[in-house]
Order: sequence, then structure tokens, then C-alpha cells
Amino acid sequence: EPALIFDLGGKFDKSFNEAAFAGAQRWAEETGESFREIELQSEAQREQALRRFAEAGANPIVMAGFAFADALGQVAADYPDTKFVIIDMVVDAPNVRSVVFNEHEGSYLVGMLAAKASKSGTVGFIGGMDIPLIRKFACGYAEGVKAANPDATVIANMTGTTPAAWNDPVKGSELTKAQISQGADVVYAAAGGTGVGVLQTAADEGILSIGVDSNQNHLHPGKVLTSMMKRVDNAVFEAFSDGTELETGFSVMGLSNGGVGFAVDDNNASLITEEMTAATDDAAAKIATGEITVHDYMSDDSCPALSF
Amino acid sequence: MDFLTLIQVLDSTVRLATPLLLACLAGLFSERAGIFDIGLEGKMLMAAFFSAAVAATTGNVWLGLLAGIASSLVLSGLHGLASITFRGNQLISGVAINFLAAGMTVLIAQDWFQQGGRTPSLFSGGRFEPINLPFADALANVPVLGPIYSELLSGHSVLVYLAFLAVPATAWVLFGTRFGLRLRAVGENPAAVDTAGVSVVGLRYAAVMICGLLCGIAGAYLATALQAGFVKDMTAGRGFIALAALIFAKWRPWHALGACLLFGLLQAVALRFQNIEIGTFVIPVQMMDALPYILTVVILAGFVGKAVPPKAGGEPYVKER
Amino acid sequence: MDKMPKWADVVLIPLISLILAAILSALVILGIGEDPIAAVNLMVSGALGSTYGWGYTLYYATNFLFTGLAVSVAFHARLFNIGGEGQAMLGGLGVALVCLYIPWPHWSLALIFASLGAAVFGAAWAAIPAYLQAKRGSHIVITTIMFNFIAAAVLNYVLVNLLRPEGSMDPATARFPEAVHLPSLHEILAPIGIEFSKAAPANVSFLVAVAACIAVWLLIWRTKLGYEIRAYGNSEYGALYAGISPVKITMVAMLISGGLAGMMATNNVMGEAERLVLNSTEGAGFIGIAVALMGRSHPFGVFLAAILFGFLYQGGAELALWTSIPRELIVVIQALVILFTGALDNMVRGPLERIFLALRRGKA
Amino acid sequence: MTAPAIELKGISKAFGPVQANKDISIRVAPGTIHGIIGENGAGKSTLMSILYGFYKADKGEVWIHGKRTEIPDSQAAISAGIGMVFQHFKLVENFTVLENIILGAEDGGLLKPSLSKARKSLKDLAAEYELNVDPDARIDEIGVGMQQRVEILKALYRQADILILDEPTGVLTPAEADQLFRILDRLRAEGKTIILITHKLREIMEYTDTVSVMRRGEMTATVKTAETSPEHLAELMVGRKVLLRVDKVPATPGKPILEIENLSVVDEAGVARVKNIDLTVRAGEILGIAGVAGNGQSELMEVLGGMREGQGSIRLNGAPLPLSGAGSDARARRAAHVAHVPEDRQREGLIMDFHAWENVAFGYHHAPEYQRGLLMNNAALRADTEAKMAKFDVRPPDPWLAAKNFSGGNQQKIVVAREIERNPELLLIGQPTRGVDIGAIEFIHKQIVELRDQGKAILLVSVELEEILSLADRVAVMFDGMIMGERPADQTDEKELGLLMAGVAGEAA
Ligand SMILES: Nc1ncnc2c1ncn2[C@@H]1O[C@H](COP(=O)(O)OP(=O)(O)OP(=O)(O)O)[C@@H](O)[C@H]1O
Ligand SMILES: Nc1ncnc2c1ncn2[C@@H]1O[C@H](COP(=O)(O)OP(=O)(O)OP(=O)(O)O)[C@@H](O)[C@H]1O
Ligand SMILES: [Mg+2]
Ligand SMILES: [Mg+2]
Repeated sequence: EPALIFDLGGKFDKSFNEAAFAGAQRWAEETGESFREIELQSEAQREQALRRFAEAGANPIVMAGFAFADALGQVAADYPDTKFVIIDMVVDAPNVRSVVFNEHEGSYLVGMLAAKASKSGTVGFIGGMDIPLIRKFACGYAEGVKAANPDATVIANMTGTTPAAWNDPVKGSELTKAQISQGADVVYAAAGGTGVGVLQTAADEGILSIGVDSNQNHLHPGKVLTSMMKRVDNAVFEAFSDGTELETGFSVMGLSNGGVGFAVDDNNASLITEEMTAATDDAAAKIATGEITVHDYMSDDSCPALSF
Repeated sequence: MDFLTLIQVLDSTVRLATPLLLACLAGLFSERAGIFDIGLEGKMLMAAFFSAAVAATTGNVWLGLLAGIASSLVLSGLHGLASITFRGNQLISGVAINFLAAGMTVLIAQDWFQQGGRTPSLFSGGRFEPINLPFADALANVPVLGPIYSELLSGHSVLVYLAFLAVPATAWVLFGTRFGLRLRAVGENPAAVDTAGVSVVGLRYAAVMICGLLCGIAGAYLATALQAGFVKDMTAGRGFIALAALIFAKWRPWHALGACLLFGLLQAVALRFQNIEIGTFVIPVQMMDALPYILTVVILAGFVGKAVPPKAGGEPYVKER
Repeated sequence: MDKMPKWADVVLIPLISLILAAILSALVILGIGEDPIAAVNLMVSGALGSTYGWGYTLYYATNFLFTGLAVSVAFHARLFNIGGEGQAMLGGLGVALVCLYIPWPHWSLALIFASLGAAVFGAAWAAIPAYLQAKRGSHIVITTIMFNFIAAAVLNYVLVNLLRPEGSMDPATARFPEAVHLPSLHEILAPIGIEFSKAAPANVSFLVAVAACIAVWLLIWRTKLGYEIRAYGNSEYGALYAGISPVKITMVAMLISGGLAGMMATNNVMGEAERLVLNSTEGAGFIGIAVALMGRSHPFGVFLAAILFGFLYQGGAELALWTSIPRELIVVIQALVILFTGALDNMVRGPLERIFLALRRGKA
Repeated sequence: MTAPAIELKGISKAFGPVQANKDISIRVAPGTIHGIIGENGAGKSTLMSILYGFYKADKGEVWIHGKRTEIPDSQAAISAGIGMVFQHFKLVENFTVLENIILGAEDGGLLKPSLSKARKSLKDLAAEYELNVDPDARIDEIGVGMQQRVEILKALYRQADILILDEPTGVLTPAEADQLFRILDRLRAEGKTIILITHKLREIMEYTDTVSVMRRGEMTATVKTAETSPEHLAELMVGRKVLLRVDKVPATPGKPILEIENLSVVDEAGVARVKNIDLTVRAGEILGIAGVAGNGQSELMEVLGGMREGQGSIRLNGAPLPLSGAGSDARARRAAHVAHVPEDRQREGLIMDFHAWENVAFGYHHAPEYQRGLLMNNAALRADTEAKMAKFDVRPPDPWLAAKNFSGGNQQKIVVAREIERNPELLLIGQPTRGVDIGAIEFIHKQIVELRDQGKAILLVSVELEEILSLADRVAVMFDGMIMGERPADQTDEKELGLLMAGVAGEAA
């Protein structure tokens, strides 16, 4: 029986954890089997959950979130027969598969879309908290914007510094309004539950928004430009499908293998022009071949396109 | 900062200050009657959930508002039971209510909607829409006054206007009516009220219930006017800020308005000007995040001085031990 | 003069209150369509049924002991320190700096200085609100609330920009060196032949916390300083009459309080995570308020309350692990426990007093 | 015969295990003043609080003017025409006089009309009974005498025809007390019925028609005042013979112990409270400071005791004591052997929630004999407490009892024991017997005189002229922060002092 461990945000965060849950759910539906899951409440439970599941014979054990790296590093060796999958971080151990996503690439593409959809030439980014992962999103996004429109302005804001920053839609709304007043007419939210407020306000105020992680286009049909998809669901689905035979090692989910991308569906089809599609297709292809390299904030803790 | 930006910041101030103001006045009634309430946060949260849940299921925001108020009143009743009837510790009761609301909202939301502790998004009818004051559009182009009227004063939901009206109303109730006189007296010296032949218990329950009512409106405002649905923990500490504002205001209604507007303004400014560069030095975003709190401390230390709470506050009224 | 024997007050009332809270919790569990008996079994066996469970229960309890003691000490001086959270965060910073930048030959030395670092940082964070209260009369409740937010911002900045190892995703410091690893209860108990779970995070700082309990007890009830703190807390005028300086007591009580809250970091940062992560305190500062209030600001009461909350945390984790009950249920149970044992205790006391009075009359 | 205005039948009341009232019956005829006396804790206040609906009796009946009346709360008592002035006033301190008077007796939902109506009737009442008060003054800005008028006005405003006064003169000056009794006389003349609780037998003898004596929760006797004597009443109260005057030999003053020169005190609000006063207290004498409350005596005591700062100079045995900054706090004063029995024992002199033994260390918690290494030597402290309790006959002699659970007299004994037993050079003692029963008064006075006879200096502040005159060797009168005059106690009288207290300067001091 495989197991899935959600990060502190909880499994229904409408983005990252929920995507992981969706993957597991899909696997369960397709195979008719069941899996174990737990939503963490505290830091100390990371190691605890890993050990408990491993001892109970769960295999493989998938954990969603970079914060597990440290705990997994401690635990993996104690359970050599159990396979672990960690998402968003690399842990070097023989029985661990590390799945990382090129969020900057996906963000780059939605950045291009944002720049093209923007009439004002000013686009916004709202992150949950000022942490490296969110900067990675923001940096890729800013590069994409600049690639599509070198004159465009990117306003990047962070919601806060306490855990409440991920669950404060009211603040998300106000940031959105502030960005609108500064001229932004497309905003990209990478802020968990706070993003709900961003998308809502964007819809209320008649500008476009961009969702994150899961496909959030349906939240406000016709008003969400697109969603930067981070196919955590696929990563989980694959891990569960591979089962105990799962291959360990390093796995990068990028544009080239469909690990990141953006969502187009009935809800936003009318917003994405052919020109946009063409441009992003082209960029995607070039990124895949390496012709364009999107700067990864994590590679050197800096961002040429945006200052923090 | 140009004029339009100023208007926008002030507009944002109004929105951010409204829930604080309602909660602050709520606390004012309760604490003026001698019942300390650190459960404002919980009551707001509970009301936010129930207003959104009922608005989502019925499609009627007014029913939502009522449900929000009712749920907040239930928690107030609990606080009253603990701190008035059973003369328990008011701080503990408040803490318990905060926990209770944080847990129950998600638990019930999950049970009802299976959306991970959220309510479905509210569509029109289920939300309080902005009200455009008469001639707002026509006057928008008048210099200076136009934007002030059409941007700043117009275009808020009815609950915002209600909240601001609640300030003179509170001042009038407290200082202009018999009820207010007794309420203030019971917070200062319940024995005086008791020996004057007025029920201490009755007065205190009334105060606590008004507190619940206002917290209910505050919560409903968050979930059905500012937002379009409930997200867990969406009050995000506003109840505590409201409490701080209350102390800041020294338990006075007009001062409460000032304090809440100040807190709202500080937050609005911090949100609007997140990336300030001074020469080559970029003020870190964390600094801007913390700015409202730092300034609060500075103002408190520099100008406000000592705040003396209602004398009988926090102490249960015990005649016989 | 008392209406009831002391044991009834100290044991019977909390017990009945707990039972009432349990009954209500069971109803809530029933309400969301789960089996309360099974849930309770799971919680009890998961938290208390094995050394593993105890290991986690005691780990959480250690956090709550420090923050609970912190709130209590300030409370004795009638200062409501809501800033335990921020002080504990800063304490974490103190521990991290001590552990990362000084090569320690042995953990025991490291622990002593890390405790010191944690206490100094925590106390420093309490010092400003304390000073403002003492000198300017700025209400300590507001200032400590504000300082929690400011602490979060400071920590966020420090972790993201200063202490994070280059290229790391995690807004966290590097792992502390092996030399400062604190022995877990397993490592402590093994030499004396007691088998304690290897996996559980409870560590030697639990003993530090127990020592802190005793120290606080001695401080408050056996020293002149404690006497002055209590006197000041009971009567400001009285303090003046007795030559007790309000400024001094406010400062000292808050510094001790902040120091204790900061020392929590020896458990969660040094003992468990062995690095400083962003949200390492996880609300333990606020739980500390509940713990102190429930424990009636007495170290022994704080000890029991901390264990109770540790039990709820760990039992709740087990519940989340093996059932589909949402984790918020635990929050509700905590709320009910706080409510019944802390705020509604007179509901039980009243009838009980009447029973005891009747019994006494009957005998007399 | 007309029905009694008040008749209580078989009233019993227990507070938990304490039986405060046991099967009490009493009749009070209309148009009379009925006194109630008894030791601290005898149950007087409880009985009257039951009549006023503040407490509920466990058993018993209340009859008002011959009608059985249920009094479940104070509202019912007010309706039945009962008004009560409590021992500890029940006023809202930050309200105005007017607001306090209408509280609970407003005429409608809005304040304004009620206030203006009350303002008018207040004027009438004031004129009728000479009860002048400023209706717009805040309670915390007026003196206790004024506050008491407000309480009486509250009752009259509610048209009470039965008025209960619980120790009304404890805080009044003689002049104020005289005026109070004039008012009571007039009320009686109007046919109102008055119940007066007091510890002062003189008041009973002078003003009451009948008197009841309570002892340990029981009503032990009711007699016509004309048919009894103070000695007899005292004996009924305490159960033994009591010495009703201070027994002392003339003082033999020695060298100056305390020398005050040009001392001034300005309070937090910037008001000058003590104005350039000079005083000397010698070894072996008691200097009494008389004065109407609020004329700077409290501030004087507080400066001397190290509780507030002042300007000027004070010397103890020739050595200067700092008046501000380091070394001017109460701890330093104690180190200099200045003991201080504060005026307000409950607010300052005791920590009400502390055990008796903890209170015995209060202020002396640094004393070496209470230390054991780094810790306090609690065992020694408890032993010391037991000794002091035995010597001062504190009841119950239980070191573990919290201060709040002692009666006022016994609380005072604990404070006095703590301060006197330190064998100070100088004893500052304020209102030593306020609200204390005659048994305890006798005892406390004796202790003070004994200390004097050991050659110590004593500075006594009291608003009781009687107490000052009988206890002090020399009397200084304070008015508006200044010393109006000094007299040897045996060469002056209440009349002269009364004039000085009113600010009428006498011949050169
Ligand atoms: N509210 C109360 N709760 C519990 N016990 C009380 C209360 N009030 C009074 N008592 C107890 O009842 C007894 C009678 O008290 P009461 O106040 O009636 O005495 P008293 O005769 O008025 O004394 P005093 O002369 O000091 O005013 C005392 O022993 C006291 O301990
Ligand atoms: N609420 C109360 N609970 C318990 N005991 C009380 C209470 N109120 C008064 N007492 C007790 O009743 C007795 C008499 O109290 P009372 O209020 O008459 O004042 P007192 O002790 O005479 O003080 P003072 O003489 O200073 O006025 C004391 O033993 C006091 O401790
Ligand atoms: Mg009395
Ligand atoms: Mg008395």
C-alpha cells in the first residue's frame, strides 16, 4: 500500500498539496486500490510520519514538499527496503527518488502570456511568503514577461512572514488592488489560500489572473488567464503506479517532459489567442532544446529580471 | 505619492479597517462591561464560516449574515456562561473559543462541502456588493472632491457603512442612554450596580451579546463582502489586532475608530509600497511587512501613554465566596 | 475554613472537567460520523501506549513546559506576556548561532551555551515591551502581540537572506554539526537498561524543562525575588509600600519570561530539527498561554497541563495517521479541554462544594 | 402599638462553613435610630446586607411595616423603601455624583432627561437636609465625606424611609460626623427609621434610641440606650471588661529623632499636597497629626515612608534621609529603622491573597533572619508569625490563613505587630484603628504606648480627634498641606483643634 504525506498547508490547499492528492486519487480510482495519507500538524511529525508509514509497511512513501528533505535524509537509511519519493527537493540516498520541477520554466511561459495579455504593460506577481521557492516562481515569471515585452513592468509582492500569509485571502485581495492601482492588469498568484483572494479580486475588478500548481481556471471562468501547472499529480501518480519497483534517483519534471506547463481549457480558451499559443509553443520548444535557458533562482540565489 | 495613490491607499485603509473596527467595537462593549474578550478572533472566524456557508447554500447573503451573527452569538453565550454565570477565567474562556472556532469551522466545512475546509465560492446574490453612492460616477471627474467621493466614500459594501455608523451609535448608546450608563458602571464597579437594584448578570450578558453581534458582522464582512467564501483561518489574527486597537483607543468609541483607521492605514501603506528602494539599497519586504507593527509600538510608546482598563475588567463578580 | 478538602480541588475537579470535555469531544466525533471509542483508543495507545508515543508526547510537552512557564512567571507579576511565540522564535536564532558558529567539543557544553544563547535572545526580545511597559506604561499585551509579528519578519529575513545555505530550497539554516546533537531519551536511558524508542524526538532538554519547572517553583515561592514578583502582581500600591520597585520587577519578570520562552528552542531547534526552520515554534507560544492558565501559573500545574497538551498533540497525530479524521478535530478537543478545565471549572466546583458541605454537616 | 418598621425573624446565613448569622430576630420601631454593635466579624454587615437584598438569607423572614416582604435582590429592598450606605461605598469612581445618584433609578431610556430631573431634585434634597455636593464632580475627585453624602443622597433620591448605615463615621472628621448625625436626627424627626452600625460607643450612647449587640453571628441582647452604659455594652460585645480610654503616663521626650524641615510634596497631577512644613518628633513621644482627610497627611506619611518623592530635608537621628532618587524608597527607610503602618491596610499594608506568614515578612523580606542562603527561610518566618500572632492575639492564630480572610481588626493587628515588633526608631502610623472593634482598639493603643515608653518616636495620623487627643502627647493640625498649629495634647480640646482643622489659624504655635 503506498502512502502520501502532505505538507503543513494541508491537502486541500487548492494548489500544491491538492495536486498531489489529485494524483493519488486518480491512481486509486484507476487501480481500485487504496493508499494511506496524512496531513501534518507540526514539523516534528515529518520524521514521525515517515517512520510510522515505513514501519507499517507502506511502500512507496511519497512526500509533497521540500521541507521533508532533512527528515528523509535521516530516515531513508533506516528503511532500505522502502522506497521514498520526495517532491521539490533532492535527497541523495539509494532508496529515494527525488522529483524536482522546473517551476521557473512554467512560470516563464505564463509570464509570456501575461505580458501578451496585458494592455497596460504592467503585470503583477503575488507570492505567499518570501522564500526561495516563491522567488523561483517570480523570477521565471519575470523573465517570461520581459521576453515577451522587454518594456513591461513586473510588480512582485509577498503576502507576509507568518504562516497566516498562506491563508489570508483578504490581504491577497488588497495586494491585488494595490497592484491594479499601480497599473497591473494581469496578476500571477503563487500564494496558496491567499491566492483565492487574488483570483477573486482580479475577477471582481475585471482584470486577469493566473493560477498556480493546479488548474484553477474554473474558479472564475473567463477571468483566469491560465494556470501554471506543476504536475505534482503526475509525479504522485507515477510513483504510485511504479509501486515497490519504483526507480530511484533524480527526476526533473520540466517543460520537456510535461512536468510543468500551463492550462488551457474551456474556461480560458477565449483568452488565449493564436499568437500567444504560437509564441509560447516556440519558447517551450526552445527551452526544451536548451536554446533558451530560463534562469533558475535556486542555482545562484539571484534573479537578473527582478530584484527582491 | 500622488493624489490618486493617496485615495487608493485610503480606500484600502477603509476596507482593511472595517473588520478591525467592528471587532474593536465588539470588544469595547464587552470590556466596558467588565468582561475581557480575547475570543474576538474566534467569533469572527466562526461568523465568517457560517455566513459564507449559508450564503453559499441559500444564495442569499442576508441569510448568510444572520447565520454568521447567530453563530457568533452562540460563542458569546458560551463566553458568558463561562465568565458570567460560572465566574470562570475570562482569558481562558477566550482562548478556548479561539481554538474552538479554528477547529469547528474546518471540521464542519469539510463535513458539509468536502472542499477541504472551504466553502464554495459565492456568486452574486451570495455576496455583499459594493454600493455606489448617488452621482458617484457623475462626480468622478470633479477635481479633488470627485475622487474622494466616488473612489473613497462610494463603492463599499453596506457593511462598511454600517461599521462606520456603529461608531456614533456606540458612543451614543454608551454615553447617552440608561443602558450605556449601567453598562459602563458594571465594568467599573459591579457592586454599585447590584446595590442600585440592577442585575449585574443581565447587563453583562447583554454586553457580551452585543459583542457577539458585532463580531458576527465583522466575520460576515470578511467572508461575504471582502471575499467570496470562507477559507480556513481567514481572520489571520485580525481579532488580536482589534484587541490591540481597543487598548490603544483606551476603550473609547471614537478613539477606536482612529486606532482602527491607523492600523488599516499602516497595513495599506505596507501593502502598497512593498518594494521601496533608497538609492541602491532595497528595503527588504520583511521590513515593510513588519512596519505596521513597529510603528504601532512606536506610536504607543511615544504618544499614547498608559491605558487604564475598566476597573472591574477581567474579574468575575463574586459576592459570596 | 475551606469548603472542600484540597485533594478534591486539585484532583477531583480537573478530572471531572476532563471527563466532561471527553464526552463532548466524543459527541463531536460522532457528529462527523466517526467512532469515538476507537478514536480515543487510538489516541491513548498512540500517545501513551509505547515509549515511542511517550517520546513524542514528552517532546511536545517540553515545548509547552518552557512557554507555559514563561507565561506563568510574567503572570505572577500580573504581566500578560502574549509574546512567547516571538521570544521562542528569537530563542531559536540564538541556538542556531551558538550551534553553527562555535565548534563545540561536546554536546553538554553546547547545550549549556545554547540554552544561554536562547535565553538571552528570548529575553532580549521581551526586553523592549518590558521597558516600554515599565517606563512608558505601554500596554504589554499590545506590544508583545506586535513583537510576535516583528519576530516572524526578522526570522524570515534572516533565514532567507543570511543563514540559508546557498542553493537550498528551504528557508532554514544548515544542519547543526554532529557534535551538538543532543542525546535523545533513548540514548539517555539505554545505559541504565531502559529500552526507550529510538525514533522519538524527546531529548535531554525535557530534563532541562523539568529542571526549569523546579527552578521556577523555587524562584517564585522560595526566593525574595519571587516574593517581590508575587507581591507586585497582587498589589502595585503594596509593592510601593514595601519598597519593591515596579520598574525592576516588570523588567526582571519579563526578562525571565522571555528567557524561558526562548529556551524552548533547545528542544525543537537543537534537540529535534537540529537546524532552524522558518516556522519552528508552530504556535507553542500561544499554547503556552493556555498551559499556564490551566496550570494556574504553578509549575506543577503547568507540568501537568503541558503533558496533557503533549498527549493531545501526539494522540492527534496518531489519529491523523491512521484515520481520515481531519486534523482540526484535535484543535476542537483542545478547545473543549481548555474550556472545561480552565474556564468552566466552577460549573463542577459548585455542586461538588455543596456535596462536601452536606457531608461535613452530616458528620458534624 | 404601630407595627415595627422592620422585623427580622429567624435569619440565618452561612458563607460556606462560616455561620455569619444564626437565627437572628430583631424589631425596629418606626421613627427611631437603632444601633447595632459587635466585634469585627460578628455578622452585622451580613445581617444588614440581607435586609438590603445584597445577600440572600438561608432561612428567616423579613417584615416591613407589618407586611411580610420577600427581598430577593436590592431592587426589592429599594421598592420596600430601604436604603443602605455600605461600609465600603458602592460608587462608580469615574462617574459624576449625578450619574451615581441616578444609576438604577433613571426615568427612561435616555440619560439627558434623567440627569436634568435628578439635578433638580438633588438641589431640593440638598437644601432640605444640608447635603451640599457638586453634582458634576467626579467621585474619585471628592473626599470620603462627600462620597458618603452621595450615598445618603442616593438613598433619599430613591425615597427610602428606612436607612441603614454601616460604620458611617469610620472615615469622617468630627465635624462631618456631627453633621451626619444632625441629618440623621432630622430624618428621624420626619419619621424615617435608621439602623446604625458602629464601633463607637459614644455614637451609640448619644444618638440611638435602642441598641442591639451581636456576638459571633448571634444577637445577644437588645436594650434601650437610655438604660445602659458604654461599659456594659462593651462587656456584652467582647465578653469581658474593656478599658475604654488609653491608659498612659505622661511622656518624657528625649532627643529629636525625626526632624522635618521645609518639606514639600507635589503629586502626580502637579498639585502641591504638602507645603514647606517643619516638624520634629522626639524620642519617647507621640506626635499626633490631626486634620480633615485629604489635607496632605497621607502624602506626608508616604514621603516619610518612602512611597513617594518630596523636596526639603528630613533627618533621622541627625542623619539625612534622601527624599528622591536612590535610597529614598521604602526599603531604604526600613533599613533606617523607620516602620510604617499605612492608612489603608488592605491596599498597601497587606497583600490580601498572601498567607498571614507571608504578610509578616512584607517589606522586611530582606531581613537576614528570614533568609537561608539564596532562599527565604519560610519555616523561620512561620515560627515568627506564630509568635507575633500569639503576642497580638490575632484570631484565628493560623499563619496559613490568607490576609483577606481575617476580619479588619485582626488584619490591623497583623500589620501593627509586623511594624512594632521590629523595634523601630520611628513609627509612622496612620488611622491605626479605623473600622476596628473596641477590643482590638484597646489592644493596639496599648502597643503604641508601650513603644513610646521604650523611648521610640511615633508619628500618628488620625482623623479621629478622640483618638488623637487620648493617644498623642503633642498634636499638630494639618490644613491644606500646611501645619496650622501645634499644641500639647493636654492643653487643647476638640473645639480648638476643630477650628484649626477648618483652616482658622490660632495664636502662634
Ligand atoms: N461575602 C462573604 N463571603 C464569605 N464570608 C463572608 C462574607 N462576608 C462576611 N463573611 C463572613 O461572615 C462573618 C460575618 O461578617 P460581617 O462582615 O457580617 O461582620 P461584621 O460584624 O460586619 O464585622 P465588621 O465589624 O468587621 O464590619 C465573618 O466571619 C466573615 O468571615
Ligand atoms: N467577599 C468576601 N469573602 C470572604 N470573606 C469576606 C468577604 N467580604 C468580607 N469578608 C470577611 O468578612 C469579615 C468582615 O469584613 P467586612 O467587609 O465587614 O470588613 P472588615 O473586615 O471589617 O474590614 P474593615 O474593618 O477594614 O472595614 C472579614 O473577615 C472579611 O475577611
Ligand atoms: Mg461590617
Ligand atoms: Mg469592619
